[in-house]
Amino acid sequence: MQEIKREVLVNKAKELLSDGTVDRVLGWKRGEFDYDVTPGVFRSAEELDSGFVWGDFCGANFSKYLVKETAKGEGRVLVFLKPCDTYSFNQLLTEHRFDREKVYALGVPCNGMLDISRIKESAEGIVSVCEEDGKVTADTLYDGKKTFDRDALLPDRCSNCKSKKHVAYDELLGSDGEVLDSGRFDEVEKLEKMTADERFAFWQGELSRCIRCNACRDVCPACTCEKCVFDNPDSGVENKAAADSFEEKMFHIIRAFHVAGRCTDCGECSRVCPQHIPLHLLNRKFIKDIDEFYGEYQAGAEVGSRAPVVNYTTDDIEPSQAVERGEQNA
Amino acid sequence: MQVNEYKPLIVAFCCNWCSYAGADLAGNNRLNYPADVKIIRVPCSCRVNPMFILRAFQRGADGVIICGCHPGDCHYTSGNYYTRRRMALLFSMLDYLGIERERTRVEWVSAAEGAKFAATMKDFAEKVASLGENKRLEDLRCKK
Amino acid sequence: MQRIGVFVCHCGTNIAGTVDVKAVAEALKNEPGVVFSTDYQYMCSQSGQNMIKEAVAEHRLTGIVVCSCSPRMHEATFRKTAQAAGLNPYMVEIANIREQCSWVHKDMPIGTEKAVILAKAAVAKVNLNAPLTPGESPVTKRALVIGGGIAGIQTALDIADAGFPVDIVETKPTIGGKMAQLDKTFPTLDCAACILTPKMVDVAQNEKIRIFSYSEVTDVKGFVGNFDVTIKRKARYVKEDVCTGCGLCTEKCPQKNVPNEFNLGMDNRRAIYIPFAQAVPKVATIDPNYCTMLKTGKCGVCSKVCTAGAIDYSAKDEYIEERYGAIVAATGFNPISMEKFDEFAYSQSKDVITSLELERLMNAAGPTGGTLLRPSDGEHPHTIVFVQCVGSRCAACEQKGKEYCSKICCMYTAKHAMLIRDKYPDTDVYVFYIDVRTPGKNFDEFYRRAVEEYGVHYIKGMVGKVSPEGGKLKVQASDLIYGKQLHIDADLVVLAAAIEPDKSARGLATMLTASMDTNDFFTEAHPKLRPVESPTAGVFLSGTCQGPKDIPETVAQAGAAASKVIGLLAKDKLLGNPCVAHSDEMMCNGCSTCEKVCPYGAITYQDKEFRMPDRTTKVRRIAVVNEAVCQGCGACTVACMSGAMDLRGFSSKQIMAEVDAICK
Amino acid sequence: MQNKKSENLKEQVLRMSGVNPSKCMRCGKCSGTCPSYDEMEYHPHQFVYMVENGDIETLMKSDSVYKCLSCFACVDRCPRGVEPAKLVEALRLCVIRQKGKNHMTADDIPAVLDDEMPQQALVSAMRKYSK
Repeated sequence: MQEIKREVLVNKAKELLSDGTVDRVLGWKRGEFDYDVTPGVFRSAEELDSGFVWGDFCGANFSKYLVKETAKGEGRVLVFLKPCDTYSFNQLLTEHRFDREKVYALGVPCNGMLDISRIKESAEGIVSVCEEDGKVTADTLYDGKKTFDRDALLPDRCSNCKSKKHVAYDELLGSDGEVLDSGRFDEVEKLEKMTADERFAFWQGELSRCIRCNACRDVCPACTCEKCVFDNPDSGVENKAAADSFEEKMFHIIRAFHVAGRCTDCGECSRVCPQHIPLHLLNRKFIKDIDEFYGEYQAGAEVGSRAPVVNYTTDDIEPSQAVERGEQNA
Repeated sequence: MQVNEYKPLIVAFCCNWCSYAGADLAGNNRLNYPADVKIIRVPCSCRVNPMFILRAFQRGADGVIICGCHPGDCHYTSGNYYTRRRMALLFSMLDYLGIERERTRVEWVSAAEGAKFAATMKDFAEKVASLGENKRLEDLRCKK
Repeated sequence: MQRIGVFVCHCGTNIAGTVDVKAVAEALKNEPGVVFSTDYQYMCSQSGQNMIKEAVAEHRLTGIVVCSCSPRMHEATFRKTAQAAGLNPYMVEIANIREQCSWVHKDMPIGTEKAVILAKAAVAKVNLNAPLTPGESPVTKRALVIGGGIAGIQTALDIADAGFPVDIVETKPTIGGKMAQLDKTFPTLDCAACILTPKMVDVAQNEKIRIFSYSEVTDVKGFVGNFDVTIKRKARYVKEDVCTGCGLCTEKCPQKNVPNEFNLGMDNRRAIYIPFAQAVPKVATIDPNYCTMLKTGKCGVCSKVCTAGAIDYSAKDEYIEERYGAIVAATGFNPISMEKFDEFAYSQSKDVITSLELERLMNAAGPTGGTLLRPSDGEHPHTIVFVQCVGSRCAACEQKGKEYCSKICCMYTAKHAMLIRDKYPDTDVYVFYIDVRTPGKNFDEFYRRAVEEYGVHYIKGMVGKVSPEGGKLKVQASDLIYGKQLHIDADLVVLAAAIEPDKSARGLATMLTASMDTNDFFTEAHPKLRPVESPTAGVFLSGTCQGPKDIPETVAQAGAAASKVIGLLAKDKLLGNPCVAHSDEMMCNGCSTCEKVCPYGAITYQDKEFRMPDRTTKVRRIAVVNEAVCQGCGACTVACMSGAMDLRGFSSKQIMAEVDAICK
Repeated sequence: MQNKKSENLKEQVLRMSGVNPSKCMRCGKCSGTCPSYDEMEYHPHQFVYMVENGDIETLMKSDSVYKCLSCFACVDRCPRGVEPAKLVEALRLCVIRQKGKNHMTADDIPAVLDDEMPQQALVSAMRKYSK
């Protein structure tokens, strides 16, 4: 259950719509099923009442939508931002990707959004999902009622939530949280401790399942290029479907490299990946390396901060040492 | 010499001001190093894009080495500092994906270090040859 | 598709010796885009270049690949040839099949195979070349000389003589450098001050030259023709334009025991001082580490005594920004430290001195007023031993000595020996040498005069040990020709210390992006053909900062550096480097990642209107590269995620084409 | 003047000592600093020169090889890092490795003994002078 109720969000949205501060609201609405929540735009109170959804499946990060929304040149848009979304909000602002005046940001506290694929692993044909005091029960067609412990359904990004603190908002609904020190690098360390062959086998297994649907790129708030190198025939690396295992690796290595130092670890890429490839482990590896080699850095913590990849000191470590560093825990 | 002695294919990106001049000096001094190393001249080591490195591996290279000026000597003041950070992260990621470490390398060679250039190339070629063919980053369609 | 001509050079036997040039030309014939492929004895010769011109006309070539020596040697030659043949000079690529192929691979088949691959890579690159025209950048008609020794002075005078304004930045309170500390100079034995001070006065009186003494360069930005330099004028606590240099304050100052670095600490000076009488600018300077007024606020004698009222205790360091077209490094040298040479007991006995300290002892303005006395007891020395090559030609360990020969010690030791024997005939002078190196005009005759006319004992052999005992210095040395071990009781031992570049040179080199060798001497663009230029355009080298040399060579090189500077400043505009970055408007996100990595600040942003497909206009923020400022390093092209930023002449597609050609 | 025998003798000395005599620039500092220069028939700079020229037998016959006190002053002060003392050590090994050729045997000691002789000198002598 989310700490803040749906009515609070809807009333606030209606209020801002009516007094003209905003002319449209970016919120969540019901997709195919209850748990299938997708972003939607609401322009009037009626639409809000009928369509607006707020619950345990509102995982979408709206920051990236603002790039296109604010370019539409209409009035201001109201957007609900969970704590981890606010970091992407700031990172996009640092890169001048949207006009801050065109946005009215409402900070919404969040205590973790559920990962439906974890329910689907053991329950077929889910009809509805409801929750009382920490227990989630899914009513299904074939397997009857299945109850789960809420924490077991949290995706990695929420169980290892890095910060409940809102770093950007015009107005905050509910209380602000704190930056948490989460075990988000444990998984990366586990991989690093494997031998090279094991790591190669692990990633070969994972990446070979990639169908290059580009969902991870299209949802990533750091991937907002006008034209991506992989779509641009002139770039020399242009490819649609990966015709060889090399191209799968190439796509994911280059994408991770392009967002290195800019990725706020919001976990959207893993959330939307239809093949459930743990893409966040790639980005986290870069974040872990950057923290270790060049000092703690959280992308999007404040607007205008200089990412480590576009910075240097005269006594950085040598690339050979960077790899040896892996030796200790390999 | 064995009949089908495996010969590694090595691409070396050399920065125009220091390491390319170091390579020339190695030539002037007639210092021998394996012919498998082919040099591409770039204005500065910071011009080398990770895409070029992966492209070389895709096309069948077995080792890629990036040579630049010693930190502090860069003709463009800060070029090699950026190379150092980019390649530190890239090499760490490649290692994370299980690619052999000795296939990629960054080396600082000044225009006066012809001997060091030849020795580095010889050492790198031997290490790559000992690893054998690049199986983990190869594109089967580009196989010779 | 381009129409490319491939020209494979034999370079006599340099290439043809280990690469089958005919086979290379043959192999390139059926490369895509190649319409003409031939080989010739010497492509860089006049006839070779004519061959290119004819081929361009005959085969209507649009691109040229020359497989020859390094592009650093003849790229310019073949670009001019292409231009003469009516082609854009940047449609030429060089395959380096000499330094990086024929000279380093002895075996013919391997060398040939590699040459073919390198040639194919060059062809692949030319296929994607586009005609480029170099941009122009203005030239600031003002030169900066860093270092005020004889090198800096001579360079500045020659530049000013050509009518260009020059600024000299000198860290010490006066210009003059090491030469001002010398007594006489070889080989003519005329007094250093007599030939130096007139030049210093010329500098002072020349209205084209500005002297920033007691100052240092703290930051250099920009590039040839447009260097933005920040100069820090250290607080002198004396107003330069008011002080008349009368020296009254230097007599009255109560703080008497400050080690005088001009006399290498052999005597003392006051807290407010003028280094030597002929100092230029003749202005006092207060030493903040010793002046009681500045440290405790209780004194102020100099301001009371000063009739001109030039003292200003509240002075602060001042920073000046200035723009220059050319910079000359003339940072000079220092003798190396003698601490590590315990075998000569330099730190145990005051009577073991370096040659520079001997110069001060023999100098009339020196601590002993010119009479040679032992620093320990002020007695007249009867037996003097000179030890050559102390720290020079020493490859044992870097911390102790230098591997190179310092070049000037043999001559100045002969000078010292001759002067001492001439002034004090009763002294015995021994010089222990490995070999005496006195090349050049009148040098060896000078050394022979020391031996034959003045009876200096030159002994081939090295001093093994000097042990101070009872006021005397027991020198133990080997005499290789006599085959004896000599034991001499000397009154004075003079070490001919090796010389090394000034410590400030390393920091300056980083600021100027000029490169240095392992001994911290500036690296010249080419040791034989361009000795006074640094590889960085617009930066020139004058004097010992480039390597050990004596005063005649320094003055000659200073004049050479000045002529290069004049050649540069005489131009109104400079042809820039056309291989600069440019951004593709349609793909640029305006995310200013590239701006952060640009070392020259060549990238700015503007909001531009774009017509979108649905007939609406949209304002987008895009990057704009100032092509006159960009130097073409390429850092931005990799920082740019979408690949909007690309480098002309080294575009991503071209480099990938080379990679493909190599790996095929 | 280099015949087959002296050729491999020289090669043996160089391998044992690890010294490269061609680095010597003939400055004579080793002899200049050698405390027992006067007792020696051939001096440190001559050791290096003679080994370089392969004239090993004369050195092995001469007594000066045993005059070296191994004080290593020459090694410490040689500007080219030639390490003459190591050559002396190698020459001594060549001498005692010959059949039956000990510079001094145990029973010669009492004759030479005097009470000020430090114990250490005796031990090092025995180590250096006999198999």
